[in-house]
Amino acid sequence: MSSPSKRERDEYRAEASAWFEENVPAQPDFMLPLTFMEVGTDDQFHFLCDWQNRVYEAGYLGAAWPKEYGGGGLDQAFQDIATEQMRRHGSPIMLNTIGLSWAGPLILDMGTHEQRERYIKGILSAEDIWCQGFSEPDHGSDLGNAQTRAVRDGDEWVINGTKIWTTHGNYAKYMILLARSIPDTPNKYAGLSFFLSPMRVPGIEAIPIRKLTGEYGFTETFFTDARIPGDSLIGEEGQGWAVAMRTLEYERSARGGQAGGLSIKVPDAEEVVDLARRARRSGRPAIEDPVVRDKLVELLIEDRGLGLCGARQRLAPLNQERPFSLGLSSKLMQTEFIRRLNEFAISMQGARAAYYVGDPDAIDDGTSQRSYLNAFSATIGGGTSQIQANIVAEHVLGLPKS
Amino acid sequence: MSSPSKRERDEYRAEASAWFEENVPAQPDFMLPLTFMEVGTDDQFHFLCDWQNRVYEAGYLGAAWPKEYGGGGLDQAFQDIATEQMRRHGSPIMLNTIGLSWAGPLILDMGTHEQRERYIKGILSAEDIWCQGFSEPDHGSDLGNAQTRAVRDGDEWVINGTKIWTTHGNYAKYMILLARSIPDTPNKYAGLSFFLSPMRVPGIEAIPIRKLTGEYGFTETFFTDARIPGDSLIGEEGQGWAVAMRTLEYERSARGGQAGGLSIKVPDAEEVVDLARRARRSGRPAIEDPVVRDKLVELLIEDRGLGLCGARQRLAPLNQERPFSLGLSSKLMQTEFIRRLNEFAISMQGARAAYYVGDPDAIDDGTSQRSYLNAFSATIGGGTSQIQANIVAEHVLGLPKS
Amino acid sequence: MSVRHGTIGLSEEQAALLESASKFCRDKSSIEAVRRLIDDELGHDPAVFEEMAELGWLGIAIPEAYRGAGLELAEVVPVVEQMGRNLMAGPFLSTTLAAQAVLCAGTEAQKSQVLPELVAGTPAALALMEPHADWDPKNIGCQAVRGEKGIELSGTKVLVTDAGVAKWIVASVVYEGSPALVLLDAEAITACKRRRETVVDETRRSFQLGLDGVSVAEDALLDVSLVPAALERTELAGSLLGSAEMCGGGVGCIDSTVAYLIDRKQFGRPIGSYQALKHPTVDAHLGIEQARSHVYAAAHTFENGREGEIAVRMAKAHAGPALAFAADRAIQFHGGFGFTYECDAQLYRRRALWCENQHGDALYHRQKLASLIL
Amino acid sequence: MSVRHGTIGLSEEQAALLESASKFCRDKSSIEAVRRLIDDELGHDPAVFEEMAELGWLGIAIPEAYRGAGLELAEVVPVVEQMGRNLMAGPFLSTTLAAQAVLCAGTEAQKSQVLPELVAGTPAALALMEPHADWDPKNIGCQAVRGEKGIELSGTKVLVTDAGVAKWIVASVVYEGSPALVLLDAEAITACKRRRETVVDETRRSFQLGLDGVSVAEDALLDVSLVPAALERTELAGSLLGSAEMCGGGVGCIDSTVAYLIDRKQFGRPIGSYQALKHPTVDAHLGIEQARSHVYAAAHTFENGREGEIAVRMAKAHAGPALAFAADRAIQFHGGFGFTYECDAQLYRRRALWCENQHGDALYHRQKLASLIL
Repeated sequence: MSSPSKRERDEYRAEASAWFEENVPAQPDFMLPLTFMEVGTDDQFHFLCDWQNRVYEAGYLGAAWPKEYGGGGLDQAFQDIATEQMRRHGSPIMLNTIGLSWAGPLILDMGTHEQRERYIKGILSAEDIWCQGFSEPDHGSDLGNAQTRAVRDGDEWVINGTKIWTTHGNYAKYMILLARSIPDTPNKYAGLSFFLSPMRVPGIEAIPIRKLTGEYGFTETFFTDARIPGDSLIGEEGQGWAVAMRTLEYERSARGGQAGGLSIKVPDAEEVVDLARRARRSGRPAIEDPVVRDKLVELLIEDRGLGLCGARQRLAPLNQERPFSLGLSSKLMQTEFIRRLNEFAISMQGARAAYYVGDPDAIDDGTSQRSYLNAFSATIGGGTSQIQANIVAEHVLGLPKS
Repeated sequence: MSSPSKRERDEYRAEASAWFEENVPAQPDFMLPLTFMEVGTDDQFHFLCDWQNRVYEAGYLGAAWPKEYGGGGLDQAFQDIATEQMRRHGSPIMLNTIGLSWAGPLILDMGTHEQRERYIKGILSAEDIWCQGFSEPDHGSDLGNAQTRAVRDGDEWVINGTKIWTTHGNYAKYMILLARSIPDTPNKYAGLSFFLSPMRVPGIEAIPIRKLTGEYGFTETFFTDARIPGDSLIGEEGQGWAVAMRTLEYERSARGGQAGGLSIKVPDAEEVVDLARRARRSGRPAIEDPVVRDKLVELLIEDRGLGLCGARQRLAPLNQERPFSLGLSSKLMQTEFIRRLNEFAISMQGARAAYYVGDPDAIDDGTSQRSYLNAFSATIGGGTSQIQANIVAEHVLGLPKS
Repeated sequence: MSVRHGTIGLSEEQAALLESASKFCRDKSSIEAVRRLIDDELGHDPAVFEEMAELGWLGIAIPEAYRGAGLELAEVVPVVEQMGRNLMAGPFLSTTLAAQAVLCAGTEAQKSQVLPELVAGTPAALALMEPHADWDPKNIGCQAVRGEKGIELSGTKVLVTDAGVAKWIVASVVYEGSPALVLLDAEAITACKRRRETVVDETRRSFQLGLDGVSVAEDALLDVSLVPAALERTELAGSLLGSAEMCGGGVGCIDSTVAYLIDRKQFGRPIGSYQALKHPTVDAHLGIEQARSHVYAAAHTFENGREGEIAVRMAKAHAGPALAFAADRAIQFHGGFGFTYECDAQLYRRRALWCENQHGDALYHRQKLASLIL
Repeated sequence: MSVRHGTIGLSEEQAALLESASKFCRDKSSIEAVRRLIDDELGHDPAVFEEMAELGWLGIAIPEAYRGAGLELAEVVPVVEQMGRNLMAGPFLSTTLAAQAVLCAGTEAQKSQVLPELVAGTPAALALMEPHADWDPKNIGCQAVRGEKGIELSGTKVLVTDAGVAKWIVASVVYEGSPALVLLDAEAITACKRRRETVVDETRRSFQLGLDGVSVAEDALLDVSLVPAALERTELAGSLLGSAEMCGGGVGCIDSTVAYLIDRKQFGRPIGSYQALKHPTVDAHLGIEQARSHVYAAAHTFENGREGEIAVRMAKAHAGPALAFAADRAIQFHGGFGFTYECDAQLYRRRALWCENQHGDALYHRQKLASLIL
């Protein structure tokens, strides 16, 4: 497939732009989540399911996935254009991100033809919501130490154990599940297997966890003699660690193949500049304070720098010596930046910084305060920033293990 | 001994003030060291020896040390007053700090009557310069792993090994020396002994080390079958670790008994404010820039805070829960602050920040630049800041070992 | 006097209060109690507040003539610090600050009437902030005009802590072109349009207060000539006590974080053995230690004019960022648990946001200091 | 165009130059060579400079009409970056910047005479800074007055890099009330009172230049109408190339630090296994990575008017603190060895101080950016 021409891309962009312009829904009378990890109410869930389905039906999701499984069969460039248009037109986020960005590409890459036929279309249409069962309560950062057991029994696997931080755990139809099928291997990684597990079977219970914001979005998921089909396995038995690592590469965008679509709306430095014009400190707009201005410029520089690091990844000669540097560090850099950016956004609001979501006098309905607290989901989830720093240290710089 | 009255203290202060006013020497035509660790030339050495001797003869050094060994026999409050007057009147630093502040109190506390008679007066008069032999080239932070050997041979000890970062190594008459006299103990600390070693014996060679500033001030000290007297030991054989730890407490001022006297002249935040008035950035005094002002205030707050932490140490009810917190952290806090303060002082100088010591156009003869580089001696020497943070974490907060 | 050097000291009364407040607050404000009161509309336990009054704590810095103990705000600091340490709720701070305003600018009649009541445990509040969000207490939009019904008020006050239970509220207004303070009694408070605000620190109860249509008698005005001093004193007293509360919070936050770092294991080791968590925790601890030193010095120097102002502003400028850092790292270092509502780290982080934005944040105080000391 | 987004790109020539410069600088500027040249009065190896001229590197951004390659400054960036990486000494940067000034504001006669010489390897320098230490190139105290001996100069220039070997120096002066640039030839340079300065980066050779009593012919003045543009271009070109040099330095600094952290053992473990050293080293690395992205973007956008200016100032504002941090931590993490002159960490730290204070430090550029983008 040759790359699309500029004209083809321009035409597609115009069409997509027109469609989103026309179809992006108005803000409902409840607050929408800013990330796919923050869906806490049924209202939010149904609204976002419906929206994802409409985007898919219009062809702007999975545009680059194979036609035979429900995708659009187009060049990746078109999906990138569609995603960019979602952002530009203020589209709500795509609910089924775990399916679209992690489970989907995995199934397309490693699944059987049957698995692809069974799962891919439902991922795109939001008919089948996916969740992820990696972390466990006693060893959040130590994935390889997963203790959830999978025991083969005839034509089924019997699952026992507990997973935690399951995004959409209470809504999902399927889970990508890392469990131990071979006990007592000398190397703890060698006993793990990876499953595409149904969620709606007896013995699986998902209990919502209340977040530090006071809202919901995750569950703790308990497996008690839950029986799942024998063909749920993806990859070989005992190869689960490799499959999980591959999944994390999708998650960190270190590997491509995602269906596309907006999954997170984070404030950027320009929005914070805009806030600085509106928020008042000491009787004048915050942006008139020279110290605030200096900090705003610093944040704009950093924001642009992070974007440029993304763009630089595609220029091989500029990444020769440590080719994985930018890929392996982007989660660390981005998530820590967002946390600091939100923290600074709060600081510009004068006494009104003390309001929270729900107060009519809160600036932007308390978005900065809530986003700051929610930002920890990204500096903690998917491997804490401290773990990320170890990864960069060891796999990019070659420093010894801690 | 009852505490001196306010009147007695005021009188003493007035006398000391008058003496220093009259006697503090003019700046010679070479640059004086700002700390006792920076003596790099014979000119500096002789000038400072002479000055220390004059201060001692006038009674303003060792004022609180016992009269019978050469001290003044006064209350500690008087020495504190004298030291404060040195600072106020811009006195050069006291050269023999290792003797005055570490070896001296150790000998007074743990030494025999003979040892006190032999060593104390020479420490005060600067006749006998002392150095310290703790660190070794291959394990700077790991003092307990010292490999320098001391073997008893008749009436003598035979020393072999290498010490590094020996301040005044090339000028000193004595060294406080940590060496291994019992090999192969199960616990590495149990084999160490502590010596008051002469330096001017065959087999000891001190080679000056060039510092990152380009100047001198330390030596690497080689022991090759050096024979020192049998009674050089202080503390029992095998108790060297405990004696060394006690010495570090003097060094960190966690334990009192020092002879007093100014040992370091570090810039304080007020001097940096003064610099901000004189240095120009973008065509106006640096102090007129709002961002610089904000940073200056921040530094003044921190500077005062560190001083207040020192003062708070003496108020027991305000240190109940973690009584060693301020004592064990003061080196870490102070030395890191000084490094940052100097770094900021450079940043206010506009293009002139690029000059260095020796250029007639360098602001304050490049003191900020040189002091910034020299500041690492304190963030590295005597246990790096990283080691200090471990100490605070483990001994103050009770966190587990790394 | 050099700008570098503060002075620090400790009275016997402070030491004694520190000891008793430490025990009292620990007993009365367990973390379970704190969380229970978050869900309680009132937000605090009136019986505990009454006990504090019985212990004399509401009269610590009130002269004996008004049934107080005749000590200084310095002696209130250990109480507030220990309340902060245990995230204790209630109108202690509001009542203390309102009392200081009355003491500073009240007429003799007002002082004689109101102060003994406050000492005895009647809750009171201060209404200074307005929608402009400016911390300068002299930036006042609310008006007081002499009219048919006495002094007629208008305008809106926001972020009035404890206005839900206060029986007296001291509100700032402009009267005849000058800043003034007016004393609202229970009746006037009832006449105000009150709305409970949603604020980031859920242990607080904060209200918007609409003054339109409310009127008070002429003798509700505090002595206009003393108002500028009272406004400044209130800002500094609020900053001092807020800093003390943050320092206490910081100690509590670090204690609970350290306990978790020792207890929680990952990769077979307690996570507190990893320097990536250990060293920033030390930084957080030392930040709070420095803040505490500033606060004790500010308490000691409080009544000392310009020196006191410098010391207080330094304390507030240091304590806010110190607690924010400690609590931010506390959330992060609790890992997944830190992201839950159940983990206490969020309580400290929300507290930090609240206190930082009462009576001026760090930048505000640094900018004031720049004018004072540079 | 959103302020958030920069654009980045890479020409084939850039990629090729990156590759060849990488090898050349590594070969010609070993750390032993760097240290040997520190002690050398001249401070660089003229044979190496000549080789660079032969490779055409001094003409990269000079039009073909003047015997250059007709590329842009973007293509000079990889060369300077690799020089920085290897702490390479010599008048390459000075000559390149002087050539840009002549190219921008020179008369046709001046360009035809001077540029081919510079392309061929004649060293040149820029004399803009004065004792006021202000980075604004329009803040000029030196005077040029028409007199008996032609254009008579007065005043003092400082921090003139490579004035010891330069055969041409472009100096800024005020002429008839306006900023002007004047071209000093070898004879005029000899007439200047030159004093070698002691600067923090010992790999540099910098000079004070006294202009009093020096005169030049009238045709030594560059086109006055083009001078303001030339001064701005010089600041931006200097900032771009200085940033590139710092990024190279950052990579070198981190590489050498990482090697030490792997090699050096304490308490029985390589010190790089301690997170207290490991994680800040990651921070330093990522700071340099971001700076590199900014520099490549600034190179790509350089000729793009206001966009170029924004990109360049961002690069300079980020690269300076990034290298300073990396080198500061490098000294610390080398422990005792880091405190010696023998350890290379100090070379990078001194380099950082030098570059940060050429053409404006981070705060200067952020303040310029504030006017441009807020």
